[in-house]
Parts: sequence; C-alpha cells; structure tokens
Amino acid sequence: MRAYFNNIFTALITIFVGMKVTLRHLFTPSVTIQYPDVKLPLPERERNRLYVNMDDCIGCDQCARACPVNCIEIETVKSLPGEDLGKTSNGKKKALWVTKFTIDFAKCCYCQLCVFPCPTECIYMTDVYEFSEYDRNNLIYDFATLTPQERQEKIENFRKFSEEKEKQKAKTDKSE
Amino acid sequence: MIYDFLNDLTGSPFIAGTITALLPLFAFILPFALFAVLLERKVAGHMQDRLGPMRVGYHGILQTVADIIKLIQKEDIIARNNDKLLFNIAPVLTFAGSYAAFAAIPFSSVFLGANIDLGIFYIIAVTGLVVAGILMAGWASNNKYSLLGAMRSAAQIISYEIPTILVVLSIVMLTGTMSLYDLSESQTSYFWNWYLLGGPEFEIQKFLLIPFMLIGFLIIYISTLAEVNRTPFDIPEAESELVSGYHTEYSGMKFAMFFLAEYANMFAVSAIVVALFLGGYQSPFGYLGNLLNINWLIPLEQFFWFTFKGIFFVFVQMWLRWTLPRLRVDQLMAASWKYLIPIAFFNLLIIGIISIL
Amino acid sequence: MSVRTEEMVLNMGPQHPSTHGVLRLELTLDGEIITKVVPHIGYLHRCFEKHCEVMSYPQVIPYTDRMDYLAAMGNELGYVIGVEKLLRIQVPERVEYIRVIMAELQRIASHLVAIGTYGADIGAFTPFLYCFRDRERILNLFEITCGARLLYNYIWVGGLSHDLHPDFVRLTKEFIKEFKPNLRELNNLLTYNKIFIDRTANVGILPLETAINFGVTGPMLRASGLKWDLRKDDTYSVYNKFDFDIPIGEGKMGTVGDSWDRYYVRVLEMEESLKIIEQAIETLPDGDVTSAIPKKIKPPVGHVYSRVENPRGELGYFIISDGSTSPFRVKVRAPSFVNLQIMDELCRGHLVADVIAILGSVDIVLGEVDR
Amino acid sequence: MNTYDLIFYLFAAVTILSALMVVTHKNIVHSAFYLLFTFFGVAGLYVLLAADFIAIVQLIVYVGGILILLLFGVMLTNKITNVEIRTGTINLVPAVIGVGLFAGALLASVVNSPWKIKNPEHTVPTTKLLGTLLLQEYLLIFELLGIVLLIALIGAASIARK
Repeated sequence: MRAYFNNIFTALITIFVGMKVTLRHLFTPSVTIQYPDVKLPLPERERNRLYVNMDDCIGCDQCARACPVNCIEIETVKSLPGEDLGKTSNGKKKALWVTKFTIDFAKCCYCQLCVFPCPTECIYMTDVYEFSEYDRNNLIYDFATLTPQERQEKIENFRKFSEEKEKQKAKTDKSE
Repeated sequence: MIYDFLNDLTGSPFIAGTITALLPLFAFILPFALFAVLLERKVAGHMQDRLGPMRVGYHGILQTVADIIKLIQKEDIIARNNDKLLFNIAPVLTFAGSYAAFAAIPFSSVFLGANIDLGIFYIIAVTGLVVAGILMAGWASNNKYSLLGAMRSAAQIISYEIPTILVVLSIVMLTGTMSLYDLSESQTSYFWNWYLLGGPEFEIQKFLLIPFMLIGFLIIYISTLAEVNRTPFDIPEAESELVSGYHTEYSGMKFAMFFLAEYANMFAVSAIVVALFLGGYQSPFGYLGNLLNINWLIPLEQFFWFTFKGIFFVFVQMWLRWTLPRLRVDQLMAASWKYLIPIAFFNLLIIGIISIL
Repeated sequence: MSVRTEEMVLNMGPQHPSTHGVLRLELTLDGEIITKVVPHIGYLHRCFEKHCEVMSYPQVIPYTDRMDYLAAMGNELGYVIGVEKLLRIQVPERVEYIRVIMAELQRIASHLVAIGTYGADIGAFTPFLYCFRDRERILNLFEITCGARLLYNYIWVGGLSHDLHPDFVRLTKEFIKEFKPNLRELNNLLTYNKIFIDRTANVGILPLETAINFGVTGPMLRASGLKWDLRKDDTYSVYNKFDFDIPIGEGKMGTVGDSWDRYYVRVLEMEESLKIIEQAIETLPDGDVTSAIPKKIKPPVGHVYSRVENPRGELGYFIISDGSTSPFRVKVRAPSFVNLQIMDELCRGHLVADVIAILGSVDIVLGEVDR
Repeated sequence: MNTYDLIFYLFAAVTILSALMVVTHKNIVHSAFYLLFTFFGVAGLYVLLAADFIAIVQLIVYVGGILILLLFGVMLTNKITNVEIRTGTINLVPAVIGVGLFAGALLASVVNSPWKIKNPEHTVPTTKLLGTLLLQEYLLIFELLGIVLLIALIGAASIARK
C-alpha cells in the first residue's frame, strides 16, 4: 500500500519537476540560428573545400600520394629547356607543366592529409562549405590554369622534343 | 441556440440544420487545427531551445497552410496488398468520430450545435467511432506495425474510457444533469463557482468537495490525454517502436485526415474537461457585456473564454508531450486499471457521500 | 488451460526510427513478447580492415575516424598508440595531455548522444535536443582545434596535427562550468523521471557472469557491477596521473545491470570525464606537439595489440607490420560489435517496446559494428 | 415524405444493407466492420424514436465495446478471407417449419402491436424516466442482472487465470 501511494506521489512530483524544466526553457532564448540568413563565424582552422593556388604548384604529386581516397589527380609534362615557368612564392623553381589537377570533392574526406606534405603550401583548405551540386560530375574541380589548347600544345611540344631527343640519341648511337 | 436562430432566419429547417452541422468544421475545427499544429511546433521548438518554423510568413505562421497545400498535392499511395475499401474509409470514419463530438460542445450559450440532454454522454459515445476507425486503418494497412499500433490504441482508448466516465459520473451525480449547456450555465460567471472549486453552492459541502474535485480533475485530464493518444500515452503511434502506428501507411490527404482528427480530438477532450470542471464558456471574472450593457458582446466573450480555456489545456497537452517519455503498453494498462480506476471509484463514492450530506 | 499461439516474425529495420543506424533486427514474437532476436548486420560495411592493408600508416587514421563516428578521437588514439608501440617512439608530455583531454571531451560528447537518443527512444524528445546543444559546444571546441567537427584526423602517430587553439583552455573551462548545471537539469528532466525509470529499471537485466561470458565491455560491463576500466586497469597515455572514479551500476532503481543502470553509468562517467579534463587543463605542460612525428613511418616487422577505453567499451587494434609502409593487417575489436551480441540474451521475454529500451542502452554505433 | 421520413429510410436502409453484408461477406473482418454500420443505423433509429438514452447506450456498448472486442477476436484469427461458415443442409424440413413458425409469430406481433406514432417535435428526455423506472419499479430485476453480470465477469476472470 505504501509503495502504491509512493508510486503515485513520485510520478506526480517528477512530472512536475520535468515540466518546470521545460517551462523554463520555453522562455530561454534559442541556441539555434536561422541558417542561410545568419551564419556562424568559422574558426581559422576550418577544414572545408580544398583550394589549390596554381601559381605556386610545382606538380610534385605529394598531395595526391598522401590522399587516402585518391581524389586528387595530377598530370604533369616536363618543360622544355628553353621555357621559363617562373618561381613559386617561396622561391622554388617550377619545372613541370601541370596539365591536369583535378580534385573530386565527391570523394574527398576533408582529412587535411594533403595539405601538410605540400612543399610550397599551395594546397590548403578554405572555409567554403556550401557547394552542393545536382550532378556529381560538377564536383570534380579542375584547378589547372592552362587552357585545353595550351595543354595539348605542351603535351605535343614535349612529345616532339622527346622524339627529337630520341632521334638525336639514335643518330649519336649510329655515328659511334 | 444557433439552430433556432438560423431556422427563424432562413425559414428552412434543412438549411439551418446543414449550416449548424458545418459550422463547427469551418468556424472552428479547421482554423483550430491550423493553429494547433503551428502551436505544437512552436511550443516544441521553444521548449527545446529552438525556434520552430520560421520561414513561411512572419515567424512561420503560414507553415501549416503550406503543409496542407503540400499534403493535398501529394500522391495518395495505396499499397498493393492494402484492403482498399477499408483503407479508404478509415480516415473518414476517424475524422467523423471526432467531428461528431463537436456537435455537443458548448462554445458559448448561443454557439452550441445541439443542446442534447445527454451532451457529455453523447461525446463519449461518438468518440468510440474513432476506435473503430483506428482499428480499421491498422488492419487495412496490412502492415504489422500498423496492426500492433491499432490494437494497442483500441485497448488503450477502451480502458481509459472507464475512468473518464467515472469522473463524469461524479459530476453528473452532483448536478443531476448531463447537458453540457446546463452544466456550463450552472457554474455562473465567477471562478469560485467552478466545479473544480466545489461548485456554485456556498455551503460546507463546497469546501469538502474541493480536494476530491481536484483529484477528479487530474484523473479525467490524464485519462482523456490517453484517449487522444498523446504523450505519455502515445503508445499507438510510438515512433521509436512502431514507426508511426496505425497511420504508417497513409500519405497525402488521408494522413491529413488522421492528423486533423487527432487535433480535433485534442480540443474535444479539453472541452469536456473545461465544461465539467472549469466553468465551460463562463468567464472567470464576470462579463464586460454586462458591465457595458451590450448584450451581443456576451456570447462573443463566452466564445473567447471557452476557446481560451480549451486551448490552454491543449497547450498543457503539448507541454506534457515535450517533457515526458512514453509509458510501455503494460504500464499503460496498469496505470488505468490499477491506479486511475480504483481512485476514480473512491472519488465517486466520497463525492456521493458529500453530496447527500 | 493453454492456448496455442502462432509466432509472428517482425522485421525491425534496416529502416526503422530507433535502430540507431542501419541495423536489422529479426524479432520473433509471441503476442508482443519476444522469443528470439536475431540482429542482421553488415548494411554499413565499408571494408575498413581491407582498406588498411593498402593504406600507409598515417592514411589509416581518417578511416579509423569513420568507425565509431561518435567517438572519433578515441578511435584515433587507439590506433596511434598501437603504431607508436610498433615504432617504439616516445611522444612529448604535452601531446599525451592533449590526447587525454580530447578523448575525454569526446567521451562526454559520445555519451551525450547515447543518453539523448536513449531518451528519444523512450519517447522524450526534449532531453535529446538539450544533449545535442551541449554536444555542439564540444564539437565547437574540436572545430577550433583541428577544423573538423566529427571526423578529426587530429591525433597523429607521434604527435598531433595542430597544437591547441589559444582560446581552447578558456573555452573548455567555460564549457565545464556551464555543463555542470545542464547535467543536473538533464537528471531532473529525464534520469529521475518516474516514467523513464519505469521504462528502464528492471528491463534487460545483464548479470555480471553473462556479461563477462559474452565479452561485453565498457559502460555495459560496469553497469553490471564490475569495476573494469582500461584507463585504470591497463592504463595508457597519462591516465595514471589523474584522479577519477569508475562508476559502476548499483541497482539504485531496480536490479544491478538493468537498462537504467547502463544509462546512469554513462551520466556518472561524464562527471568523471569532467574531473579528468579539469585536472589535465590545470597541469597542461608546454612543448611542441609535432616534434616527435616521424618523417617516414615504417615500423619493423612485428605485431601489437593496443586497446583503449572508448565510450562504448574496449576498442582494440591488432596491427601486424611486415616492415613496409602499410600495415599487413589491422584487426579491430569493435566494442559495439561485441556488445550487440547480447541482444538476444537481454530481450527474451520482454515486450517489443523493451527492445528499443534495451538496444538504446546497449548504445551501438553501426559504423563500428559493420566497419 | 418529409425530412424525417427521409432520414428514417436512410437509417433503415443502412441498417438492413449492412446487416445483409455482415452475413454474406466472405471476409470476416469486413463483416465485422459492416456490423459497425448496422449498430450505427440502429442507434439512428433509436434517435428517431426519441429514445435518446438508448441510442447513446447502443453506441457506447455496442460500437465502443462489443464491436471492438469482436474485431479483436476476428483480427487475431488466422483465417480471415473465404471462411466457409455454411455447413451442409441437414434436416431441411424441420428447419423450414421452425423458421416459418418464428417468422409467422414475428410478423403477427409486428402487425398486431399498437405502434405509437410519436410526434418528433415533442421529445422528452428519457434518462430521468428510465432511471426512476430502473431504480424503483424494476429494482429487483436490475439488481439481479447486475449480479448475473458480476458472476459472468468473475467467471471469465477465473477461466482466464487458469
């Protein structure tokens, strides 16, 4: 009998205690924000969409090798002896034409492993996090600055150059 | 009564009857459902430190309108193995049950669909139709979760009808009338005349009655809460167990019908509580219309007070919903059969003894 | 008089609101009483162990994050400790302290999700959001430290990816100060609620012997009454420097080892974690967090088993090295996977509604069960 | 034919048609749900007879209680559609005689009873009257019925316990 009334009593009391808590919260200001209108400031270490500063990229392929999901694809073509590709901002000499530098953000896992090995700090994470697309192919970002014709040209140039070299080599071989 | 008024106005009992029948639906249930759904979401939001709907209209006030439009547009999915006939009737039947109850709810001394002599009894009877509709929906869905939900719901509503009726009986015994109009009229326009505070008669009984009336009020509130399947008694549609119970398979307007019925029911049971214990449509502090000598103001004030009290109790239902976990099915039955019914019986007995003193 | 009844097979999941992911439970019911539970897993299988064999050692770390995605820091810690043992490197003191702080913050965050979703399973939705509100603050702390909120890749072999943010200590102290009253409020709203107690106490009682026989670990084992916590009993990192208790189930509301105990042990563990964080922050040494990170990770041939106390139990990594840059084999002993086995044992004879209560109290993360 | 008649025929049709469906339908759950409409129609007829209390009791007891119980039973049976209720016809002649006699008696009572055609405009609440009758004139029968029901209840409970 005592347990019976005790049950009723504790049930009512705990319900009232709970109701007090929720009533208090009814009048506390909300912790959420109106997202697309209001946005929270992001911390400076925010890890979101990658960005590659191609001016500094030397095409060393280290980021692609560090990537655990293979979302970075880099193709490079050696520059010809006469060509000057300029220098990176921290003084490294560029020696490769980067004909292809794509990052597939549908695959990217935002782990930041590609950022650390970069010798010129040209690949880094930005705070852009709204980049949804209707088509998955649109998520493949191409960072290479060369136009398609230029790329073709560079590849062609290098092919010709190496053929020439090959011929030269053959010639020298023959002559010897 | 509104029927007589319309009968005089139009001269045709048929038109008057039709208008009287439709009035609660268009003047009250639909606007109330629109309002209550928004209120529910807003209350939930603010209690959880959120804001609730904010996009459609100022602070989201048109959100439910948008939802209704969405629901109307939605495809009405009927699965291949559903029992098509029953599947289509069930939501209508459920809504009809809760709609019929509104015929006897006294919104004010004028706005009262039918002054049935057995008003309160009638409301309890027609809500029985809801059970049949729910069972029908659960069975016709041909889904195990729906069937379990429907079974639980039926068992729950039937068991909680008993404490409700017992408490109603104690009031009926005290007053000798079952008409909601008479009940409301007898608790004249000051709050100390409410049955919650012992009724309108100033005698020693009034003070003796107060604690037992309070118990009766708690019991009827809890059991009506269970009858409309609200937390902590929302076992039939417990989303974490039964996905959403008997309306799992419903979509579009049929789902909206269940939803509408649920909200209409919420108000109907609050209205019962208000009419029985809290003076019905009577104002707690006297009427402005009497003070200013404007007669037509009084019914409006009464309507305001009735909806205000009703919506307050709907708010309490929501408040409870966002506070409490839900019971288990056997605990639910235990709560009714072991706690509410015996206490209601004793309460009835004691009120009986006091009333013959 | 006995009535012959027909058993019903109810399929719960893989799409069900309260299976905590994509778990499928095949329930055999007699009326509403459970006679058998068969968990079907594998819907979230992502070949973690196979992936590890082709990844280099640091590349595995982002993959470990994704196992128990609610306790990514703990996963990283276990793996990293294993690789460090293989490499035989000593990490700086500061690194160890920060790892402990992170792991304990993660434990609180993880338990908040466990408790919140448990409340939501039982039907109380509001505590769920209160828990998420507090968890959000922990995630913000992680975010300022390493830039990610859920999958951090923060703890590296030999060090950490970043040092602490300058504001971290201040913000953590603020969080601890404001979290304590919130925890009290949670207790008022949910823990001591009569309905919640009725739903969970004496439900799914796990006797200690059964728990040990099934290899159950973590809060589940402790709720059954055994003081077994790897942080104390097989101490790793710098846990032996801190003073904290190991809460165990006492059967306060029902029997030792029931669902309420499992729930309550988690609540108490959050308080203990707060204690550890407070102490660690007070005595945080200075130093460089990246100094000990090896340039090339190429452990000698050998194998190691490293285990840590994750929020869900003992997380063990068995790493075999063949001397190359990628592990030969990484076997994970996932606590959720082991704990999930007990479902059938716990659920028999209970009602359908109790399956939810029991599953919630087991607190599984399907990412870890399936890996 | 006025509105009153119209409503009467409506309810009568609902009652008879749904009763027919109860008997003939192959699916027993459907049969059970048709019974709902039968009960409902009967309640409507009671209302038209100005027997308001009986009508509502009909709803509470039959729709709210008995029908739901029936539905519970029906839904939990494992053979729901195409239930063969009919058995082979045996004793055709005695059955015809019996049914014929019963129908005759029923028809005779229908024809001979003095039906009171009551004006629906003047309905008097019957609750009070019924109450006084039950608790004064027919008190003994009322109490006896109560005891019988109680015995049935206890019996059911004790059987269920075994």
